[in-house]
Amino acid sequence: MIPLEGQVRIPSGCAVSAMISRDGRRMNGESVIQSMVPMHDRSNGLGGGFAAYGIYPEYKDFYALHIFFNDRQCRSECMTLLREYFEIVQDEHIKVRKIPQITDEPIIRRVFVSPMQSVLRHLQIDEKELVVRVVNRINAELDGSYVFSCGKNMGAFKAVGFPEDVGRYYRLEEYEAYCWTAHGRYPTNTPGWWGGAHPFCMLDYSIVHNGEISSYDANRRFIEMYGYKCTLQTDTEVIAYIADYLLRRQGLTLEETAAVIAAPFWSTIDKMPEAEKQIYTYLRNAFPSMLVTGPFSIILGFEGGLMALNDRLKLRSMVVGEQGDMVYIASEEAAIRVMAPDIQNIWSPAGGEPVIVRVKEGAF
Amino acid sequence: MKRIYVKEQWCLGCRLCEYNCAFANSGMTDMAKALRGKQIYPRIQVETEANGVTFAVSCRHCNDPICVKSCIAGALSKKDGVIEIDHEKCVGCLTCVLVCPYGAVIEDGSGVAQKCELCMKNSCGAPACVKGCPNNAIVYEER
Amino acid sequence: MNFYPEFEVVRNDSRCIRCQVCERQCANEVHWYDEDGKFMLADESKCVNCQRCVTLCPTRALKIVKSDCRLRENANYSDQTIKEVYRQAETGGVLLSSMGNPNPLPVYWDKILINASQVTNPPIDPLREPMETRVFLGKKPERITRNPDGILDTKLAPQLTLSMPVMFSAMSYGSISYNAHASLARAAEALGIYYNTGEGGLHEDFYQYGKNTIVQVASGRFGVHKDYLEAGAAIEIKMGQGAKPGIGGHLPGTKAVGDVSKTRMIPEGSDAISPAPHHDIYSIEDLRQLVFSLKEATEYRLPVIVKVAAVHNIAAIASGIARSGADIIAIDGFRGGTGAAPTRIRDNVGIPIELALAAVDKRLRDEGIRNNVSIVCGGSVRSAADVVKAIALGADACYIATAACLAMGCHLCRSCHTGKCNWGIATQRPDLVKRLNPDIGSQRLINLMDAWRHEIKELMGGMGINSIEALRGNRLMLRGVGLTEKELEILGISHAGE
Amino acid sequence: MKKYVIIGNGTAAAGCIEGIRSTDAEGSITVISAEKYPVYCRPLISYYLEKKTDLKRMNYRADSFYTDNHADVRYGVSALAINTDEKEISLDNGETVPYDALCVCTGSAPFIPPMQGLDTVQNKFPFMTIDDTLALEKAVTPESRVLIIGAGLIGLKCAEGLHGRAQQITVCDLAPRVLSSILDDKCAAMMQKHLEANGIRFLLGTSAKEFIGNSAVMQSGETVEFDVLVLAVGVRANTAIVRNAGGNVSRGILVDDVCRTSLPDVYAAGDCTEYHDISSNSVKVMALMPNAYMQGRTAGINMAGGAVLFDNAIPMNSIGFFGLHCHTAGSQPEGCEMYEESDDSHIKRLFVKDDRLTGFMLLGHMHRTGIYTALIRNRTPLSEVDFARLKIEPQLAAMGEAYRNKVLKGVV
Repeated sequence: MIPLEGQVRIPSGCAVSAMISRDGRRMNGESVIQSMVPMHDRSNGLGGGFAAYGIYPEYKDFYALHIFFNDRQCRSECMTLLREYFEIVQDEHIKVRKIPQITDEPIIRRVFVSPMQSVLRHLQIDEKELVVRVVNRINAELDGSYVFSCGKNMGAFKAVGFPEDVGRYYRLEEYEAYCWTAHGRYPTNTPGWWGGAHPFCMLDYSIVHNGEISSYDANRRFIEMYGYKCTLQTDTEVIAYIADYLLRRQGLTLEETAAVIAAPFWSTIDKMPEAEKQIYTYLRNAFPSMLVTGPFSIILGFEGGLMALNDRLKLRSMVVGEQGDMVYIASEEAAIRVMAPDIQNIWSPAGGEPVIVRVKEGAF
Repeated sequence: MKRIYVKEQWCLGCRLCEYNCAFANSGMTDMAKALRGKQIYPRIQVETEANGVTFAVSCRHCNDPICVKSCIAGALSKKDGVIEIDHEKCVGCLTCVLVCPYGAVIEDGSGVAQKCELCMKNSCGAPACVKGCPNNAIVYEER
Repeated sequence: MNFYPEFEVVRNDSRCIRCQVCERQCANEVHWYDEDGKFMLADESKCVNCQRCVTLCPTRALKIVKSDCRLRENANYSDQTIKEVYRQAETGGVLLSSMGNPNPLPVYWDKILINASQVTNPPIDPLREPMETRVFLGKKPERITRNPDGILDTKLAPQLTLSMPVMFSAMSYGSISYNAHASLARAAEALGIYYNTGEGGLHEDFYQYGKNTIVQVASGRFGVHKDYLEAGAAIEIKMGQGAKPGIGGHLPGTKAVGDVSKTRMIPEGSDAISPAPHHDIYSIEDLRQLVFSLKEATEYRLPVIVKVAAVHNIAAIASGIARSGADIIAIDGFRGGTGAAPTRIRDNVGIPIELALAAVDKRLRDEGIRNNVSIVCGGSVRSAADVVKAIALGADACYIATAACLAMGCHLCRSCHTGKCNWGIATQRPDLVKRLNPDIGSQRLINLMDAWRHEIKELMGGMGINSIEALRGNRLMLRGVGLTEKELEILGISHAGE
Repeated sequence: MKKYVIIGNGTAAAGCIEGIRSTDAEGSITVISAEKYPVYCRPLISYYLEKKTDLKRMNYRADSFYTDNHADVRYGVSALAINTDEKEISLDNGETVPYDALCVCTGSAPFIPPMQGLDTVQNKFPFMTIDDTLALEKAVTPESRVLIIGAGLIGLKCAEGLHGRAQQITVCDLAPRVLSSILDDKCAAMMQKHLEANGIRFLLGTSAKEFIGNSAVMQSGETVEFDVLVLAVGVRANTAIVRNAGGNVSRGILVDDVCRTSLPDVYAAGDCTEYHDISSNSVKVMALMPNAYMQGRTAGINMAGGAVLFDNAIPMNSIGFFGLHCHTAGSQPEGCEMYEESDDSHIKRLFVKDDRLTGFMLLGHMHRTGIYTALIRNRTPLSEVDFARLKIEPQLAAMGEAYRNKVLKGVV
């Protein structure tokens, strides 16, 4: 019997793609869906997905939970739990387009919630922490319910299938986002599961990832000390938790986070000017278990921007293109050329060198 | 030039150097065959101090070698820093033995003088005593 | 009662050239030359099979073989067991032995296999790509802090920086020789790692290696004074030792000679007896007090290591230590070596380091305090593969001593307690001590560590890991073979094929 | 360019050439060689007879020695006189050779005391040179009875060399023992016994009173019949050329510790000289090959403007007969103490005075004796070494750590 996701570690190869407008212009999903077409062979039909930022301006103050339910029973269990902690602002179907390429879909719901102040006071935590805890609990404990997106004014859309079909299925051409990330999956150890597709999200962080990290269990066993449960046993999941831990819980900057996850080699650090050297040495010394090794290219989306990062040896391809206020990132240049046929400025960032793109303050 | 020096601090007095020397200069390929049942006349000799300190002595390859000056046959000469003995010319008068202040020229058991030639003339390639010393008490180096 | 000797000296007379090197080199006076017969003789009853003569015999005329003269076979009462009974019947004494437990108890390292990358991610070639083995030991910050200008405050609790995750563990000056210490100190300095003074103080000649020295404070407090504490890079409180958990140490007066007695600050010739417990530590809170008094004494400049033997409730003990203010926990498994230990204790007390390490790492993670301390494991780490497995199980670094002794020439004859080490390691006899030239000893240690570092890099590269921290606790890289469910559970690894 | 002239072509001359060239690569060197052979060492002639060497191997230096050193050798001519005013020497072929610096290396010549009837002896030979040796070799047949006058170094080496070539060898000497100049009674007796065991016959304390053809009438009255007579009574330093030029001469040409004679720019070296023996603190002729070379070299360096001293000369001899070796060095001054050990095959006698080793005689066991020689030469105070151990065996281990460190840890 082939084990289900979450029971075994699942390595996978993949395709990633992203586009972002620094001016905060909102664009529909057509272009990013198209960008996955030339990278069709980087996926195997066992998972595709997108994350979109700025898509719920009217609900921007609420956490948008995207949830898969196996059945109504699961849904009602889950909703009961949610009501213990949140006001339910809106609870709706995510509209989909039935196409033959996507089948066996679960119940897919979108729930806008607002944390109850009394709960926050009682637990002495902030609202983000509450969202994390509740989502972790649902995903770990409620069989048949899976929250796959829980940020504000953003959302993930994913399914078993090729990414271009998934995009079509979710009618992404109808959403407008200032930042899109996309993912096509080529897992080698799973029959494919909707929840296991990328992006992997936590709050407004979303991760699409191409690679198979060799540090997985070191990262996992470490991050689990801090309340995270790596239920999916995927690289994406653990990287997302690390990013959440470093960015949100430790308050590191994106650059500092990149310096932990894809730390410069000692040989590089040792040659840095003293002040810089101290910081990089500190980061590697203080967070050694969050160094990620093995091949990866990730795109970390967050409210107001994204960060693309390659492993320190650049064992996976990733190219970046820039045109006007737009920045494009993809596993292959071909994908960028679909999004921006006339683009001139295309480069391949070095291993471990983060590409951070921020939308103009106030534009999102 | 490189010479053999002894570090008495590390000399164990095991005398392996003497046997390695005798073997290296025996012209044979098997040590047991070369030395078994034979009196050896090594060109390096281990001495023992009254307090137990041991050290090996071999030719110092002096800058101003009195053995060369004293050889009646012109058999001893210094070439490229190495004091060599030409066994063809040596008549066995042992004047060199009489003059060497370090006792480093010795008779080979058959009446002919012999001395350390840094294993340059045998198949060893590098001084056998140095190679075989188990405790680096004999070194071959520039000083 | 007389026994036929345990070993036989086999001399190939057709190869013996009567050079008498064997005779000169045997401190046990096994060999001698018979002037009349012009041959070599041997008293095999004195032979401990240290192989010194075999190694130095220039014609390979010698070998030492185990005698096949045996008592009647008995699977229950082995030859060894019966002879021990005889010996005790004769002497009424506790049996003494040295080095590590030689019994055929499970070696878990050998039942753990390491992963390698194939297809889905690439192995990394350490000859072509950087492969990092630098390790920091010490407490990690719970929270980062920033200076008013927003720049990261990079101040950390005191750390040890290792070029590779291996250190030389505690062997006291006294139990081993001056030259052995010199070799270890010099090698540690050259390698950018640390060696450990053990409970014998620090010879004044070795203060110069202070930045690569861990100074130990053990129950006898021998050689401990302010300068000593301040001389090292870290202080280790020795609570126990894998080879003899639950008991103290005993350096016989015959070894407490000259500089040894001076360094230990005890009268010459007097037995140095370390008590079983620290008499100021009868509980975990007492340990905390000692940790902090040592930190106070050294102005919080140095990390404090607490070394404990791997015993049954090691996980709970480690948890206590991790909360005691200690920066590093050193766990010593039951196969660890010693200069002298009661045989029964060496062979029967304590648990394997692999299980102890796995249990401790898991416990500290479960409690969320793994970052409070680094874990160093010792007690028979024999190779680079053992190191890699230990790191993957969760250790930050390994302590090695037996392997270091082997590098310096030890042949594991397990006779250290006699003080007549023919290899110049576990002895204070000047004629024997000089047999270990630190030029050679340190170089061999450096070579060994270089070799292990290369191997660690190869193994890491195979796994697609290019920095040692990504290996630490990465148990997915391990699989067990021939282990029970329970053993796998404790080790936290899957069985091969899973 | 300086003009160097060397009279003589023995080892002192060779030393002089090498000494000059170590200091001055330019100057011209002229060597006046009475003998027709390139430099060889005279003691080798007995080894020639023994066939331990041959004329080719007897060459002291390589064939290219003179050309390598740019030395012009005039073979077969002798110097007659030194003209110190003109700074030139005159040769027996009528030439004169100018010099800036001159070294007299004239060596020694056999001393033959007047003996009645010597002129009636057909086959009589001195034993000094190659030519003497070749002539002697030709004269001796397996049937020859050889009488050697003189049981000193030359006579006995000659006896050893002829051993096996002649039917009978008899050695006579006026002295009551063999090797009287270097050995005392006890050592001489052992050596004599060994020589006798090898077939050499001795008539000691007596010499030939008169020769009548092939028979010698000894002072003891005995008559010795012989076919070949070798005259090895002794040698005399060849000093005439210096004496005639007004230089100071005693039994040898007097030289100082840079080998200068009393004549300006005239040096002398080798067997023709007389110089200071530090072991006895006296001036004497020490006709010894090692000293000759060292003097020659010293002279050469000083002639060429260098400055080295040869100020630690001692008499010493290494000699052996039929496998029994003998090493002697230094002297036995009045009132010295003797340390002795001996058995059937060896004798060791060490002479000590004023906390110094002044001399030794060793027979039989020649192991590392140079360590003793150095003690004499360096005038090492015995209180600073472990002489009790040194007496038993020459060894650096008894010389103290400081000395050992100096000679074994550094360049010497």
